[in-house]
Amino acid sequence: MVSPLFIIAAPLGTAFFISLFSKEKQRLAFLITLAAMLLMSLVSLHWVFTYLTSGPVDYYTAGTLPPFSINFRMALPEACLILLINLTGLFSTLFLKNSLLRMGRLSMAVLLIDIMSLSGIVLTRDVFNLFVFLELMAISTGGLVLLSEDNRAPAAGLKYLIVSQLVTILLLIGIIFAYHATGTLNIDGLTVASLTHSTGGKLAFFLILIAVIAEVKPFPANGWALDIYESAHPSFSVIFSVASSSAVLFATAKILSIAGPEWLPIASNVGIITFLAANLFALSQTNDRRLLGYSSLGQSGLVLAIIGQQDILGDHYLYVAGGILLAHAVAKAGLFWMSGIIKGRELTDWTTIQGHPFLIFSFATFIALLIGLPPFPAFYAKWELIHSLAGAGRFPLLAMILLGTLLEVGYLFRWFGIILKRKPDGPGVLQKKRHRKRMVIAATTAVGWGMGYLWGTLSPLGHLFHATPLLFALSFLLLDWLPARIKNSLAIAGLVGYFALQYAGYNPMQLIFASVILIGGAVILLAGFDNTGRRIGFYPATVLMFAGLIQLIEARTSFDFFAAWEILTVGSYYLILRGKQSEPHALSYILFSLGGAFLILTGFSLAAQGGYQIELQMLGTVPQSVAPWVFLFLALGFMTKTAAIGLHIWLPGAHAEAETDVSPMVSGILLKAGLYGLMLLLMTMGKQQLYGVELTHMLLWIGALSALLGNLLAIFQEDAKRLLAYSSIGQMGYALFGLALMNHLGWLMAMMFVINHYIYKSMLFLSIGGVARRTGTKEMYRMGGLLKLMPLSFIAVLIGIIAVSGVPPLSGFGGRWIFYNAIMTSEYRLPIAVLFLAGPIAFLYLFRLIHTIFLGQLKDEHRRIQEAPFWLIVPQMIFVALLMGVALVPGVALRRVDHYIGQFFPNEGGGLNWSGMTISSDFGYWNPVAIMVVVGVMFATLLAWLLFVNRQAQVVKQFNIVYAAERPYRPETTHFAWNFYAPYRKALGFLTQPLVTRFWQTVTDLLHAASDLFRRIYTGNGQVYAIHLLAFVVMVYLYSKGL
Amino acid sequence: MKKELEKRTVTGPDGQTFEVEPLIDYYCEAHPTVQPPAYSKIIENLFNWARSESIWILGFGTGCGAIEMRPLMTPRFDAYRYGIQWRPTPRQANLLIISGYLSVKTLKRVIRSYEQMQSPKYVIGLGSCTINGGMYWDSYNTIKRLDDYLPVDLYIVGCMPRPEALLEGFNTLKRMIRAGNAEGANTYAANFDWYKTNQKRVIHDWDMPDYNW
Amino acid sequence: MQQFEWIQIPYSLLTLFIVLNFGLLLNALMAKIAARVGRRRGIPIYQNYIDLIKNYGLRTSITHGIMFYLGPVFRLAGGVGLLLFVPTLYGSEMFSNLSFAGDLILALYFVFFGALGMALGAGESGHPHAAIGVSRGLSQMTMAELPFALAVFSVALQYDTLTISEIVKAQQGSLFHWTLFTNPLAVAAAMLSFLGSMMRPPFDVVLAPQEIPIGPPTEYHSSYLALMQTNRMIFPIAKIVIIMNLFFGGATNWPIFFAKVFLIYLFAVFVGVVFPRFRVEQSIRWFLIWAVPLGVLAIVLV
Amino acid sequence: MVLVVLAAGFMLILLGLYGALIHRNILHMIVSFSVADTGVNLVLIAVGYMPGRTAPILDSNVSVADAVERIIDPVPQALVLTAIVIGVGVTALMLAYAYRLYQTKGTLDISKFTELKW
Amino acid sequence: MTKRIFVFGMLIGLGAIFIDLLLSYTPDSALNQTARYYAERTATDLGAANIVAAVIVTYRGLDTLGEVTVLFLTAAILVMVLYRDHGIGINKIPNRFLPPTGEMLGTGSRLLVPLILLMGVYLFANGHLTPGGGFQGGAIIASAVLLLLLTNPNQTFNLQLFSLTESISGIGFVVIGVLGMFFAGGFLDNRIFPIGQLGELFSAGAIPVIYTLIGLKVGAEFSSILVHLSEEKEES
Repeated sequence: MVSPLFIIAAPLGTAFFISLFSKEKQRLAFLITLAAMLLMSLVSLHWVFTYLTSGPVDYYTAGTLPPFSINFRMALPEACLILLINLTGLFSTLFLKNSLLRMGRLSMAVLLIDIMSLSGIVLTRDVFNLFVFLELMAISTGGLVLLSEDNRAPAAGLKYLIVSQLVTILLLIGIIFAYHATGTLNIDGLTVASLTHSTGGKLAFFLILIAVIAEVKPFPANGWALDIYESAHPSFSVIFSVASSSAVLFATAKILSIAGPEWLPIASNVGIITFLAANLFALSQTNDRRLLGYSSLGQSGLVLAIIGQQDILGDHYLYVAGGILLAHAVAKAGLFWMSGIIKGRELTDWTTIQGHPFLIFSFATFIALLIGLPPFPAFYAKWELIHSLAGAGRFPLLAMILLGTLLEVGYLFRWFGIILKRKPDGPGVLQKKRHRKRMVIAATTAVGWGMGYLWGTLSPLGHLFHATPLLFALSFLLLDWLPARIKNSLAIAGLVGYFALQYAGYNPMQLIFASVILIGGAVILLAGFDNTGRRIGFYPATVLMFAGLIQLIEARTSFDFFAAWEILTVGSYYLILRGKQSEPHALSYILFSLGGAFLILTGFSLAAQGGYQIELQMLGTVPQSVAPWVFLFLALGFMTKTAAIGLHIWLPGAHAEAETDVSPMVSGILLKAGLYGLMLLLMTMGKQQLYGVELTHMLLWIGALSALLGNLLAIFQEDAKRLLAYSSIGQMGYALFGLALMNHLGWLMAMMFVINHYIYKSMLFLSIGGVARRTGTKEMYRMGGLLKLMPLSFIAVLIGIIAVSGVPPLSGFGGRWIFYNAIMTSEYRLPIAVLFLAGPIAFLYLFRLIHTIFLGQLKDEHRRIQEAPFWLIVPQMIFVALLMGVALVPGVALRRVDHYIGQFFPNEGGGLNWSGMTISSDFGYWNPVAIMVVVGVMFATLLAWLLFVNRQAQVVKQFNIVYAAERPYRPETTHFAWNFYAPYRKALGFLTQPLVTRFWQTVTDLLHAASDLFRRIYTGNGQVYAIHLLAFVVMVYLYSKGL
Repeated sequence: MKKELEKRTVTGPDGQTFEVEPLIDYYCEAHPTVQPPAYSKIIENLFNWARSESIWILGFGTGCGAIEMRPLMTPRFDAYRYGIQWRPTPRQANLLIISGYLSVKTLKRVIRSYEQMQSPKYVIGLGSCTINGGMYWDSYNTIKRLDDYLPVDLYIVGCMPRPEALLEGFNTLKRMIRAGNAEGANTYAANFDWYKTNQKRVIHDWDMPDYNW
Repeated sequence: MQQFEWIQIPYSLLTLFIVLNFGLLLNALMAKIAARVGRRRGIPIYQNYIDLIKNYGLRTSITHGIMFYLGPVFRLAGGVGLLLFVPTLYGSEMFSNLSFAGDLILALYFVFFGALGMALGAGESGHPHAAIGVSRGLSQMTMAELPFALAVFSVALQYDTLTISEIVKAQQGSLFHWTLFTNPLAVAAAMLSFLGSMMRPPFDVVLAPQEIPIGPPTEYHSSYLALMQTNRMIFPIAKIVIIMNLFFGGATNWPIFFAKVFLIYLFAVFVGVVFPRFRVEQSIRWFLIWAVPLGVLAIVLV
Repeated sequence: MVLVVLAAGFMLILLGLYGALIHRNILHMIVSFSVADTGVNLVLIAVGYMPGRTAPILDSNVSVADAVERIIDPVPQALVLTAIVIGVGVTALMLAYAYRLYQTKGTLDISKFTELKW
Repeated sequence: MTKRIFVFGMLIGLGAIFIDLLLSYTPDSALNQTARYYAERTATDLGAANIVAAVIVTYRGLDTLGEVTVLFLTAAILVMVLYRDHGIGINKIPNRFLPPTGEMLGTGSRLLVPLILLMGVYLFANGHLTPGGGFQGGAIIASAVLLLLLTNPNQTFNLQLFSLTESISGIGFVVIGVLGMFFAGGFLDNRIFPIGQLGELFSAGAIPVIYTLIGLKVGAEFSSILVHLSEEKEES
């Protein structure tokens, strides 16, 4: 085995060696540097494997035992960090080739020494030696900043030197007094000598700790780091962000190990404040590297906070900290390197990677790594972290971590949206023909996925890569070069095939959801055959969403459930983002979704009671002290997905701007995920009271208000798809209401809504999408009179609106009938009144939908349009047939569910009687077949009569109308469509004030204002930065006095 | 011709351009045809009786005579007693009363309204002006003889005729309908070209289809 | 609840026939009553028959398209269906019609069937006034229906059933068993709502005859209009039958039926001749302020 | 005695820092930091000092046997050497940067180098 | 002004920490365990008379390696800072006017430089025996260069030589350190050579060798730093 001292000696020797070369031999020097880096990486890889099984080993110098000489300690974490540092060095060297050659061999020597010093920081067990390596790091950092072509870089270097002077002073004073107090400089020796037990020792320890923490770039003493990030060569930023940060974080952990757990809160608090502040300030950044810098600071802060939590993390400490640290490392390395191949420095300049699917994929991978989305390490790590925090009752920290992450989600996904959706300024800003650099990025991406796999393997909770649906989805990434139609067939086959394999094992409720997801998804996917070409990126996202959905249905533990939840969120986000104008909407979607996901995470972690997961079926056994809170968090989280009022503002845009065949998926199917969650929650936890408030009662109100306001907002929309989107809010309100009724029929009604809403909303979105595609607009008043041109679409919409409005004889009526029966036994009557109002209002927007599009006056420019494409019509006709089927024989789908639900309400009868054709309850009865037949016969008879008496009607054209003895001027002025319900707006418009939108807008505005205001503390003046550091030290000192 | 009725070139949403000719694309071009009575005499008689007992008047006042119609709705005359009602839309009306002088501008609207009524339909000329122009016999912008432009079933003379005269006129019309003599709509269809020629002679800016369905 | 038998078809047709004739006469009678308020004699009592025959007998008609054609069919099917889904006479096998198909909820929701079809037909006529009328009508309807729905629900809660015949059954025995006396709040709410659904003043701005020439049906004529007139004769009565059954003890024989329907109808006419017209937003507010609270109280207090 | 030296060292540090944080001229700052460094070194030395003892060098005066009783702590001496050298290095580097910055802007006022901020 | 007050306040805070330290400080009356170990074992184990030198070169040799590296880094970065091909916006500073050197300084320097060099060499060669050592010696050697520069600021030096000395002695240091891993107890163990007799010049194993290398290296580095800081011409 190679001694770790090699990692010090080899680069030093190489550095001294290459400085011997003459100027002409730069290339040789570069090759030698590269070779050294490669060798060191290989050796460190070897170490990783060596120490995988063995425990820590100490290496001594000077032939003397510590504490009298300096020693190194090597164990698995150290080995991993060394590998990380050296790999970063290796790739950066590759990436830096041109700059290194320009700056000459000395710069290579400095780079080598930098990497060496970082390894030293990790390995050494002597505080003074640590100081030496820290100084080496600081000085070499100061030098490497110069690799940048940016003229501002030297100033940044000087700022760092100024700050590091201050750090040096503190550290040295601390070290000497620590030595004085204990008589040793060895870290283990200091621990044994219980440094922190004496007053002087405590102070000395404080100074050492604060000095090391200062190198972690804590808020507010981190302005200098930002300036370095912004001006340095991106590849050096990689080293600075990844390797340096990791090393000093490790050093902090080492120093903290000297003292007892009572010092951990310093790390936690400094870390979390840094995390929050950095992420907040990042919100108003437009410079890419500075943004990445802020993000790096935040991530370091997070790891620091985790280091402060090692007392509760126990065995999982390394798994958690490592997961987040490594994920950040890989992601940040990748992002900084990417910034190296992009010329502009504004976030919007990154639009040049449009058209490079691989780069986009890499970028997506990196932000997923950073945020901790499955299947990446930080996901597992955050899950365990949050569970530990909840288990230990550290809720403020938990909240702040999630809040900070949400801020991070905000700016990273906004950036992603900008990259994909903004128009690039001009072509060719991307640096061309840099295969070397692209290889580095590709390798980083691969490492990211590899780590995801590794963390899954290590996870005690389950391996996400072992789930067939996810693998199926990921396989589409590899197949993305195939034509869209082949991929479409594959996806459909996959969905149907999976259903065929699995359905036998589902319970009736799961079966309903699974059919909606898999079979329903397959039907909607039929519309995908309309696309020619390759449709890059669509299928991975779509199948990912479906994979998440079906895994959600199948999940048995909270971990599986949450992983599935995030997978489906991510998949649907990418889908939604594909829409033309969807940038802001996709962003608010992901923000609300992940915000909701974090609430769910909180809920689960509370429920787990210190464990790392909980069986979903066991949710009911959560102790009464936390149960209401679990309920509250989970319910809120699920309601972000069902877009309950107050949390709904993402939905209209997201659904309306999505592509034609995406809208039905995200509306008809995706919303059901939230319902499934709620259903699960209510099934397991039942009624909960918080401060005497019945939470299901609150849900009732939320459901009713969602129904009312969703419908009310829908009637004032001019955009057809937006109208449908608001209608979804209303419909989900109904379903939520049904669930919250907490009785048998209420749940049955919710299940009926699951089926019905899927069918008619998918159908309507497809029809309207087809119309919008043909007419080139989504605004209804620009359409009109399309009935004659698009009769099939019209039929679909007609059937759809009859079904939605609940008018017999179609299937919507069944839902209403069950609803009335369900509320008969409800304890709460006031919310019902609200819901009663919502019902007829649905009628308004539905009529408007069909009237302003298909009826009224056909416009000049639409006179030649054709029926929607064949493949859009096919699923619509299937839906029509389905609706008829459900209307005639609802029992096929519902009878078993009815029975299944019955077992949750053993004490009340409540179920329906399905015998014969008539469906009856305790209160009433209903015979769908009879209704259909009666209505059909009546209708046919009357029509026959009309045809008889009116057999020779003259067919006239659209302007042949009675127009007060005049004639119409143009179709546009004759089509009454815009602001269709003006009187209604006068009467009830006050209810549609965008209060919720304004609320969230204010929240984001405040955040941005705060971000913009407070980031001004980073004045750019090096002296001010030093004062910040001083202030930071004094503040932490005052804080630690209180410990 | 008005600009909005001229041919125009339009670009569709998918980029194709085509021409729209409003008079063809937006209006039905068919001409009226003579409508035969019901195939059975008994039924036709029944219908005629019903038509005579249910006369729905289009509320369209063309001239000063319109004021003489309002009293018919009041308790003093109460025309509803005779099955006479007013409808706001020509589609549902059977009887068009030209109440007084008819300017050329109004004639255009009257023709439209008349053509939009469903047959069988009846026209009553109210007052002298509809017969020979009355006191406006030499006016430059009123028509002199309503009969040239629309098939008038009945004239009620006077300047102005009293409501009582109107009631008497309705009774006369009822008798005509019952006798099967009020076939103005068919007359109009049979002599369509003649009527159109007359109409277009006075209406110089003819900007409507030949027959307003 | 009973099962279907073929004999119910002629029985139902008989009900339809009786109600149609009753409707034709009753509407004329109401028109005469309204005329008497204006000191006119008004139309002859048989005028509706003549109008109907005339409209069926007109020689020409036009059509704007398929939905325009189907609109009146929807309308009349809605009216007839509403009538037939509700038992007309309590305790009579013969006149319980097709009520085996569904309960009160079916009737409540079937009301919209005709309205929807009519609105679609009117929409296809391409006439802006028709669309304006529909807009007004639907707007007003949403709020007018709310107190009614609340009252119905209150009654259903009160009798713990959604079956109409059960509700009627519970009101038999004495005048004071009527919902009118056992649940006056619900009845008040329902009757106010009833005013809004009868298209009479003050809630008839939907049909404003000269402003938007009678709104939705502005393009309808001839046999279309005849179908709609037929519905106009049946539909109010069907609606009144529900009200009668729910709130006024139902009817066990035809004379009582005629009397109750007449009186309930008279209430709307009475209000109609006394009050002027509301604008749509005014009527919405009126229902919201006066009728809805009654309905809410009714379901809370029941 | 030792306390006095310690106090002097601390005073030097504070004075140096005050200068470094108040003066805008980069050269002044560098000099101030040197002062502070000196203070640190003084503190380092002072901590290792023990009254009445001699330097940790074994020669004719101090034999191996009684070294434990006679010499002062050698470790701070070693440390201070390292600290001094590192201080020199950093100071040299800062001077170089100052020179470089002066070349770009013709000023040594640190508040003028704020293109990177926020 | 606010800044002054703020800085003042913060320094008072820092001062408070220092005062706390001061107040809690009690001077040792006896050597602590580490110092005791060094005092007792240095002579026998390492054979070095100068315990500080033993600590610097062997016990804490890694620190010293780091120190040397710091100087190397500084020198290297200095070259990078001062001689990189400057971008746009860099103002060339006009050559200073240099007054002629005084007679005394010129003559004195000629006399002193060899003596100073000798002194430096003596110091690092005897570092393991007497006060002094590689750093001190190197610094003194560099002071000779400084003197020459003061005498004639435009004096040219063979930077190549500096650099060569620097690198070779650096490599030597590392190699000796590594040899320790193979032939003695560990990295930088001085006992790869015989430790000899305490107090002899050739004793204490590798300490004098290392100190010599350090002396050369430090001298070369300091000299090159000085030269670089004084020169304005492009890199040779």
